[in-house]
Amino acid sequence: MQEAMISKAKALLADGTVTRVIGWKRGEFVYDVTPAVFESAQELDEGFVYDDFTAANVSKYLIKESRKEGKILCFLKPCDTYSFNQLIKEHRIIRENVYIVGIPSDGKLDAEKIKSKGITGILSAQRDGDTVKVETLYGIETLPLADAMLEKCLSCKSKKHVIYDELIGEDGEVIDSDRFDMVEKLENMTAEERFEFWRSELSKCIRCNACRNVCPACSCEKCVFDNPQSGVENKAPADSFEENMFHIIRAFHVAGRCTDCGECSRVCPQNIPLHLLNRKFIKDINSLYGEYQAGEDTTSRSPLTNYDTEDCEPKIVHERGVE
Amino acid sequence: MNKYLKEQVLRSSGANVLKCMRCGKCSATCPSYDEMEYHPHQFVYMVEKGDIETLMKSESIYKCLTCFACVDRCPRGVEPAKVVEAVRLAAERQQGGDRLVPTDIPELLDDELPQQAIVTAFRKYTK
Amino acid sequence: MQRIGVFVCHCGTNIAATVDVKAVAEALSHEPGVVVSQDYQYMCSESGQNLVKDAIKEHKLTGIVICSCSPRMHENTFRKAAAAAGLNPYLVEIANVREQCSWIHKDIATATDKAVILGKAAVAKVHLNAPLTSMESPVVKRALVIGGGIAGIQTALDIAEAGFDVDIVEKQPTIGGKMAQIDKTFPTLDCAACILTPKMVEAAQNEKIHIHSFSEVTDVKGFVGNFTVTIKKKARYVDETKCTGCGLCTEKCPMKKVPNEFNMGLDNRTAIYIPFAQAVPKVATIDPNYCLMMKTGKCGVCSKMCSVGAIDYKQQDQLIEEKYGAIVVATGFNPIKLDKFDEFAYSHSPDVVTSLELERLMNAAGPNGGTLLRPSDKKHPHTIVFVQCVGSRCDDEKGKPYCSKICCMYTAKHAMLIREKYPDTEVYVFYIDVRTPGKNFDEFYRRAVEQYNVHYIKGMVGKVTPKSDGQLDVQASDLLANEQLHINADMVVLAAAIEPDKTARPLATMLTTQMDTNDFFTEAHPKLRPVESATAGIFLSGACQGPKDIPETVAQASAAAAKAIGLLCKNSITCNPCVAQSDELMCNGCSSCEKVCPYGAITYTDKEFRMPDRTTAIRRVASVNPAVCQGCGACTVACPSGAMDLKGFSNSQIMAEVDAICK
Amino acid sequence: MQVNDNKDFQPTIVAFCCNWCSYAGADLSGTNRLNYPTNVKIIRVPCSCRVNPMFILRAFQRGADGVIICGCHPGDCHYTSGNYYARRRMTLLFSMLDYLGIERDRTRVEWVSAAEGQKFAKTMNEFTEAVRKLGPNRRLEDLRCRKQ
Repeated sequence: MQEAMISKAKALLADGTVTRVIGWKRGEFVYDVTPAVFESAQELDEGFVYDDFTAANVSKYLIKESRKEGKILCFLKPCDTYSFNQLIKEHRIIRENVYIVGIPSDGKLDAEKIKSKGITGILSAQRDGDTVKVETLYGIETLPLADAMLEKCLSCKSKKHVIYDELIGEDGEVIDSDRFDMVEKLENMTAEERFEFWRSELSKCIRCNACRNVCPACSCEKCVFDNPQSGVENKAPADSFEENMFHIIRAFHVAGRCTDCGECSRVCPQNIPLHLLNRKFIKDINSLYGEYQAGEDTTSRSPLTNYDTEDCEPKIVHERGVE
Repeated sequence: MNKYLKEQVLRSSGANVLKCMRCGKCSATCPSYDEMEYHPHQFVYMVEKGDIETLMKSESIYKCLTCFACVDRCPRGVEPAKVVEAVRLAAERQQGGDRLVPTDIPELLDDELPQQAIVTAFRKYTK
Repeated sequence: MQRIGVFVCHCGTNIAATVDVKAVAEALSHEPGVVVSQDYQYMCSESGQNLVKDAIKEHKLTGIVICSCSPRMHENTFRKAAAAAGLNPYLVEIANVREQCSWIHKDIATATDKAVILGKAAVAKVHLNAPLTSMESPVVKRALVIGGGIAGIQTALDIAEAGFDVDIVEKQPTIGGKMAQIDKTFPTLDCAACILTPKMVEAAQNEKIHIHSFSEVTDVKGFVGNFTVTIKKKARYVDETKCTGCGLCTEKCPMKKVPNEFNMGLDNRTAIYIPFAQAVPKVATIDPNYCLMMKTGKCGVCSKMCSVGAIDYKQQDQLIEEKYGAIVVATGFNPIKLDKFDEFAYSHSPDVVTSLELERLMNAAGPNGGTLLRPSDKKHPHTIVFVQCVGSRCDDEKGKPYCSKICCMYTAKHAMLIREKYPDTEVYVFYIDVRTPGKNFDEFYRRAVEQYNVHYIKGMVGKVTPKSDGQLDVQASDLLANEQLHINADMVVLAAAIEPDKTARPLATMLTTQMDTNDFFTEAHPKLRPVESATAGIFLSGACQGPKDIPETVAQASAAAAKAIGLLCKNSITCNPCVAQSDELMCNGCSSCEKVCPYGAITYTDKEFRMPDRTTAIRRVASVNPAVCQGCGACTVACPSGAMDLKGFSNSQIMAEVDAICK
Repeated sequence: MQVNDNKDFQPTIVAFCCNWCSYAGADLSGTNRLNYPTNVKIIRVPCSCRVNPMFILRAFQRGADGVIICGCHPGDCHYTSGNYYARRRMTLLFSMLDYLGIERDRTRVEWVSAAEGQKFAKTMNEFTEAVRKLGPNRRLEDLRCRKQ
């Protein structure tokens, strides 16, 4: 796949379709793959990487990149195309300045997860059917794929590209995923249990802002939490409440816009399952206001900028489920 | 006024008799009108008043063909046929209230009568 | 440094009886920034206001808090007082310690505590108040009337009378509307044309009135005093400025089998037509669906006959844009379609007609020249049955839940006219209730019964069956006699419910006005503002607001005109300064605010910005038109970055109040 | 759910009322001398759609024990659609707070028209009682802001 992508990128650079390519390059370790911009065939040959650790969604970078001189090529996995579309809807990306090549993805590996199994010194990882063969400094380890895959990929919602100029490989389908199972499980707990669950999770937050910075929906020019005028500004955590406040407001601000790309949880250094907050909003929106997938198109109104005169009353919250 | 009976009829019919605006279209459209002592609109009105026992004693409850013309035509969705049906059920549910008992059947049988009619009648006239 | 004055009102004993006003003034005097804190018997009295004014001057106050009755009561009073003393009126905050404190609580200690907290919240807020100035927005001295029926005509005439230009947009080729189709009017029985056509002519001749017939409104932008409206003049394939209305073309047109909509399809017209003799403008229109020239390219008779060369087969729809200060909606009504009422055999028998069809059948200019004949065989009918409430007062699924209001009276009229002209004809009216509130209305109905012997029967018709002998079997119940009737009728007339015109719904969206579930326009207040819509500058005239008869329609039309004139008389209007404002530096340009704005007050522009790294970047940013914004604040919550804020109720002001209350 | 037996507990309740309907309804209950507890303090907003979830969280942070939002009845909004947006926002926010384990009876939305003084007083009485039963808000409070 990597070879096909590099040759595609080279061809598009050569015929002048694009002047730059946004892709990924290797970091310090084999599993540190980070987005990078390439401007020549040589740079591509030297650094372009696309492998099982290449999980980062590059859509958000295109806000800035698409405003620069010349057209840029980007490779989008199915989940990334939703973020991209959503950003077009919000007038953040200039579509004409981006050339999209859709690439298939059958899930990415999670180095943190592998490491949590006691495997260290990772040199490479090979997928082999339902297992992953990890080559380490200390020899080869094999573990089941589910134990090595990113959480967001395990509950993948779609293998379909909702926007692209061309595709490498076949397009997939929207998947009937089980992504709301955990939300449901939480909903079925008692309020006390839920409170304890979230307190133990959110209290781990160190306010590094990684979730915010990676989130394609959190693309505000200036975040309310950075703005002294907003009255809620706080950059460092002072106590448990502010984590609540930050994460609730963040989830609320992206509600109806979050495509469930899962990047927030992927990048969280404290492994807080932040996607469970977003998914709660998505689940509620789906059940209360009709199925809605942010980023599926570029024209529909998001559920929070829309209404129906027959919408349910807020007391539905008080009447349902476990107290 | 029999509160208990009224509630029972309202519940089993599922009809809202308060929606009636007394236009009489149900009775205007009823094919059994001339056979009936109390007509569909009177059923609705009397159920609203709670005067159910009078209706239960009347032959009218067996005259309704359940053709649902009144249900179809009622401008306000009152569903008079369901009210009649509910009153009939209330009558049949009383002890010895069955209109038709199995021993009556042989007498009714003749070559002309479709079996279906017997089955339907049995369903309609017994609890 | 803020210098805030606090003034606590006793309101006689209204406040002072349950709130220790002296203690409140004392407590608030220690709040940050407060330099003077006083109490007084009646703060709203002249001497009370003077006390405030003097304090503003003496202490050079930068904000004042009045602890008194509800701001809905006296906010304006104190704003004016502040302005008179040289303080911006929007630097005044009211702490509502009467309606929301002294009047509802009994215990002096707790009520006083609460009053202090309410006062503190107001002080906290006033710290953050900014001086605001109301914008003035100019008023375009021209009105638009949408709909050219009697409502629209009357409104236009009244506005023109006051000296303002007014445009009428009518979708049909002629103005006149439903009233032009009506034969006689109740309760006076004068002929509708005799009273309507002079008004039509008056409108045509008035130089202040401009009629856009065969036209539709396709877009409305702007706001009160300054609407920009796009009007589509549909191609009529006849040059309006040349056509003299001689009618020669309509006589010679070979295509004579076009259903005549003016006569409810009861007879035919030609492909080029003038709807009726007194049409205004009296200009021919070609129906392109039937015109042989337009369909086959072969004919051109009208073009040859026309001595002034008005025929133009290549005419195109034309869009015109015009500015208006006020818009009056007069889109009127239509009878409902009767496809859900098969039991009345409307679609099976030509002898079952609606009341509006009957109007045409009885009209001298109608298909039978005014002689009432049975449509099927053109014979004189001897028995006519009227059915009331067809589709009115129904379940939502079956018809309309409301009473159509006019049917009882026009049915009495029809019955009476028929009995008058044809005494040998028996007339039955099946009714549920006869509703005749109105001047001389019940007397009129009684005349139908007492003088003309119309048979009024309480009960509904259940079924109408056409019989082989051509008559109609009407099966109905007589609720008072408790019997089922069968009447052999020659004709059945259905009083079909009326509904708002289909064009009203898209129009309401364009105008951002509210409609009820039945698509009638909603008035700003059901009792006190019946001819205004909730959207400023949009007024309602006639049946578009609810079922109405002619006198009521005309009364409302004039009322709407008066409201429009009141607006047009002003040179400019003062806008509420508490409007949204976008901080361009923080705006993402994501359009969330624009989507929730009910007034279309938010627009986007691409602006160049100097970035921190000294580069320039072009960003899409929102800006709010303060003359359009009504200050609801929906955008402020939709905005994720907090770039959108509401003046007078800013995020920081509300949060300051929250803090003061919770602390 | 814990039930607070302390009858002396005086909850702090913040009520956001829209200017056109609910604030007028609150005034009416005053005019009619209909009692409700002093615990309720009203903040006037132009429309229920002006209520930002941040205000609600802020109130809880600063020690409010209950927050209620009042607006015009759906369909009667002075600004035509504001309360429809508020309805969606508050439904989702309350659902989220419930999901985080915050007692659901601490939040409420009620539609009160300008004519419903009676309803306003009744609502405030009920809501205050419900919050009183829950006891002090501990789950969302910022400890630094606790009253001494």
